[in-house]
Amino acid sequence: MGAGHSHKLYRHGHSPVHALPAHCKLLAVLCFVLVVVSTPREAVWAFGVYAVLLAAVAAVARIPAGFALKRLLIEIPFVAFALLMPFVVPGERTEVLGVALSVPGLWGAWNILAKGTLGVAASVLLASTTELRSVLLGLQRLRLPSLLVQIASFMVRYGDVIADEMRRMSIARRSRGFEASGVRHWGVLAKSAGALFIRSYERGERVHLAMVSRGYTGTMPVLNDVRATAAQWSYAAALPVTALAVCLLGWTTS
Amino acid sequence: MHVPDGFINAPVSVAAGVVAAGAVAVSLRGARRELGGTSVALVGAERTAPLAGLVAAFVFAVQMLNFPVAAGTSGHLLGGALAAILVGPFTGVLCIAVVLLMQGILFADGGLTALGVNITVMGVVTVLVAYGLFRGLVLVLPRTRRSVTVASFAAALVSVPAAAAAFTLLYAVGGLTDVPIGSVLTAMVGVHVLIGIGEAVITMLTVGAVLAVRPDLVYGARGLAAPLKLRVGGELVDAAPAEPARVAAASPRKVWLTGLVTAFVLAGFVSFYASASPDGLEKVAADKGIDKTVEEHAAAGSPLADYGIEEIADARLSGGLAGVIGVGATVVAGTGVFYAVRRRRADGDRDTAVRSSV
Amino acid sequence: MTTPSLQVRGLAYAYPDGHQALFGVDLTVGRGERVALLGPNGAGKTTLVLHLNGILGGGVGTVAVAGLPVAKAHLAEIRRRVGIVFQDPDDQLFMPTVREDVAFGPAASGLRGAELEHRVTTALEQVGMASFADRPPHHLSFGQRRRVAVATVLAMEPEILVLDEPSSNLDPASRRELADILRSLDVTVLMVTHDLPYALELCPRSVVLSDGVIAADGATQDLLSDEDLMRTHRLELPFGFDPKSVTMGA
Amino acid sequence: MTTPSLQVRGLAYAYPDGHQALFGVDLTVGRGERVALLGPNGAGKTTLVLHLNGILGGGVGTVAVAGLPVAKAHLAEIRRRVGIVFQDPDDQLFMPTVREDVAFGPAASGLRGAELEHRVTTALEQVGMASFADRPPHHLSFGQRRRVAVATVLAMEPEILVLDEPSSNLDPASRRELADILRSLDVTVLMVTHDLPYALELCPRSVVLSDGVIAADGATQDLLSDEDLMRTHRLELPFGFDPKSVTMGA
Ligand SMILES: Nc1ncnc2c1ncn2[C@@H]1O[C@H](COP(=O)(O)OP(=O)(O)OP(=O)(O)O)[C@@H](O)[C@H]1O
Ligand SMILES: Nc1ncnc2c1ncn2[C@@H]1O[C@H](COP(=O)(O)OP(=O)(O)OP(=O)(O)O)[C@@H](O)[C@H]1O
Ligand SMILES: [Mg+2]
Ligand SMILES: [Mg+2]
Repeated sequence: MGAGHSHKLYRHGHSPVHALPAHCKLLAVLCFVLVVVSTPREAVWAFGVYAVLLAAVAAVARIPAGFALKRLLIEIPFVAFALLMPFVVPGERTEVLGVALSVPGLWGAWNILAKGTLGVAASVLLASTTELRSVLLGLQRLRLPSLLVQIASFMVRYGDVIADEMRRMSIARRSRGFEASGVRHWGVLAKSAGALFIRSYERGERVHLAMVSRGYTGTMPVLNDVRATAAQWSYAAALPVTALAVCLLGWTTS
Repeated sequence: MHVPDGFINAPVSVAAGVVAAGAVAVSLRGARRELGGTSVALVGAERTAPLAGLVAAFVFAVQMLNFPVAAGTSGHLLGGALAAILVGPFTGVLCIAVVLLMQGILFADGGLTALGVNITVMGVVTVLVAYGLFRGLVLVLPRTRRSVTVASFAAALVSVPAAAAAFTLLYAVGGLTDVPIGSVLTAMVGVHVLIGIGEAVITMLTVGAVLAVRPDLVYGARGLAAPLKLRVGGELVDAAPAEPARVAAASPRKVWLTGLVTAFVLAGFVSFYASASPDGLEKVAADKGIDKTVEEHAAAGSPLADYGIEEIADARLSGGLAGVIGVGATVVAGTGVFYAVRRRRADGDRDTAVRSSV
Repeated sequence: MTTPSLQVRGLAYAYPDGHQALFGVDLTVGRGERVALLGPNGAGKTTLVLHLNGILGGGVGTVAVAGLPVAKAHLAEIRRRVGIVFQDPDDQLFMPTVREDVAFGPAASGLRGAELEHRVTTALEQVGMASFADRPPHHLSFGQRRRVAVATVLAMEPEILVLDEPSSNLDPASRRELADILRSLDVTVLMVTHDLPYALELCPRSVVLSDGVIAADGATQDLLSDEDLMRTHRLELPFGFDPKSVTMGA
Repeated sequence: MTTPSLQVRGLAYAYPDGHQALFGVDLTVGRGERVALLGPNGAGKTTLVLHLNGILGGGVGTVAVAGLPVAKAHLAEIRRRVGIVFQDPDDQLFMPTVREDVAFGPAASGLRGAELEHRVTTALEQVGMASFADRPPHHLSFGQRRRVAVATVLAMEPEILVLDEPSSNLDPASRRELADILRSLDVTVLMVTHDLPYALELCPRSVVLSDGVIAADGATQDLLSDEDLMRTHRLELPFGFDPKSVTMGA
């Protein structure tokens, strides 16, 4: 339920980026990432410009660099994959610090790292400047099927129910002298997973019944609807449009 | 396995996006039917969203459960099998799609342009494979609760390497760099068989636990629940009409046999992918594969049930490293299940405990 | 005779796991009555309550609210008329802030703007939680959550109020204040409680539910003075309390 | 002087969202004492209770249990000694069946076989839930869950028993039976309750917590007769109850 308010990634603030309606931001990020993905990898400088663009947005939104960088860690598994590429990909070799590396492999690794990182960074900026509920409203405004939006909003709400049940179960276990300290205790934990599902499910069922009792008929009453002004749209468009210009330049120069 | 932006080329991303969108569209319609009327009467279609959201939240939660796999890697639950068995394949696809969407937006986990790829691989493929295999097994096995848990174990186990194989396939076609696909496939499937064991254990335990106390909540086991009886003034009355079913404990021998059969099925399935030579994975073939998935969706209804089976039927039982790992793992796991069942039996008195833990 | 507010006929119900909780319950509550529903733990009180607005159903028997049978066609109408305070406040509260939670019911029935605001404020003031309006409900103490749960239902201004142990976990002053609120409202009240003096204070009539059937129905004072009845249904007056010493509140 | 069972010194605590609940609490409970912890909703009673076995911590001040400071190094030992019955039974029960839930605590402390079996059966019989041993706890009525929650703690045979509103949602007979059990045990008891007659019946000494500080500490009968004190802390004796008419139970 608290998650209905905000989420772990959200950083409260009052910057112009925070103030933009969520659907503008969602669309802007999507377009930006599309542009990034379709930039030729050989246009190395273009990716540098993209990074500068994102840094500018982060500055406007007053998101500290450390915060944003930490969130980039989510990418690690694919970084590992990318780092392997120069070694395993067949093709022309080149000597770097005495190690023979594959040229297409290096390009591949660069491609994944650059585009992936920019994509992650853009999403991180979106997530840290947009409240969860606005994200949901934004998705709705973007005409995502309403059933999907509803499932998503219930997921958010029940995410809390489940986290709550998990916390309760863990406190209950600990106060009766149980500490999960090793493989020996996997049995207990695994059993808890099943119990967790039923508990959360039944709790969710009861919460749903409570909503139904208070007149819920399948749609949440929307109390404050946000419409974006033309100014807000153009403001949001700044990022993807600049990126597009860079991208086109990238195609012509490479 | 959340694919980031820029990993798969544009045409394949778009194709996967189309597949994903089609699957979601079909599922939106199917889900209303699946979640419509279950245990609580008088509450109808407005249940769809809350209950699907609940399962999505659960999948979200268990996806954060990382468990260590061999050699420093760790895997997390995909949840496709679990969702499909608990709420049905259509709702299952919706749940996973929503989870991936929110992970992409909120946690930057998986690229926004790769959403189609992610939904196809982790949502559509896992759900289809898992539910197909699950239905198939439930149909051939005796109609008991234990068969359901065993079938969910097998379904979850297979769904993970299947997703890995599907991912490799997409990468082979749409990867932006040529890598030796054969070894990638072997590595991916091999690792994911191990991850699959974790997935299978958790899926089985969860399904088993739910089955023990709320059998009506397990979509894949509908019709297994005994009809509700009400005592009114000394007479027994049916609460609501339900199909009659026989619920009896399976013998440990059967469980073990099931394990073995599953192992072979699995072997066939995995080696089918593992032995496919990299050259064989040409664009055309893969495009065909994608077309096929689309067709399956258009035909939606019951063919889901046959999908997995069909694939198994023409699978070649040939070698391949991943296949060997798969068989070995499954036999070990199956035997483990067998011993666990037998030991708990010997312990005696706690039949419910057995049900909830096996 | 006017149509009764609540009319239950031969209601039997089993939970999905096969456990039967109600075995044929008959109960009629007239318009404007205040009735206490007493009975031991596990008697089926909560199960009965959950039938009164169609949250549970699918068993045998019929339930009618203000003459309307509880069936799919009338559910929306019935849920506007019957307000239920659940036994567990955690089941009742689901919005991110107290204010939104209290606003949910009235908003779902179409109220907006200043009128909605007014309803929310009034309800929160009645239970003394107005200063908590912007806190998340699950960060409150148990008793505070109970009070908010009561407010969510008061805000809907239902004509039939069903409360499942509303006084448990309330501090003594809040308990009395709740009694005052209930007495001041001109609505039908069905209240489940284990607090017999509270029942006596508030409800002229009581019904005893035991093992899924109605075991007694009559004036609260008479029931509480019937020692045999009380003993068989695990009802006992607390230490230091004498029902005869008390004259009924209006 | 023997070491006191519970010793709290200058305890202050704020929840992670910044809301401060305790503002310097001092409390000493001697070995074998039975003390009632009274106070209005939101006073901080539950918060205090959760400090007594280290579930909450990280604020200012110290807590010691039987002379052991509540700190990481002693947590296992302390949790064996202090048994807490939570205000919400759903916080307490987590295993798939009632039997396993009651067995969990003793099993975690190493008990096995017949002895474990005996503990579980005894505890369930004490609260009258023996016939429910194989049911899942979350399929019980609220009052039944409360009773099982009490059993899970009794089964651990702690030397200090802390109960957070154990009598709420219990039917009157169970309430009295619980009082009998508590009286029969030779342990230190700290009991949070809003049921003042119950506190008077069971606990010779009471402590009033209000707004996060101890507002009064003394003989229960004296506190309950102090009308000013009672009124300022939202404590009121129920309708029809006279504390003077009552002689204290042992
Ligand atoms: N979800 C459930 N599934 C199965 N059985 C249940 C469920 N909830 C309650 N029961 C059983 O149904 C019976 C009636 O329960 P109910 O909750 O109606 O009791 P109650 O009268 O409200 O009791 P209490 O005073 O403890 O709240 C009990 O025996 C209980 O064990
Ligand atoms: N998880 C939480 N996060 C933030 N604040 C909390 C949380 N839990 C309780 N509080 C606040 O701390 C204060 C004390 O709460 P506590 O639960 O200790 O009260 P209590 O004395 O047990 O009340 P009750 O009689 O209602 O159970 C209250 O003002 C409450 O709003
Ligand atoms: Mg109840
Ligand atoms: Mg409390």
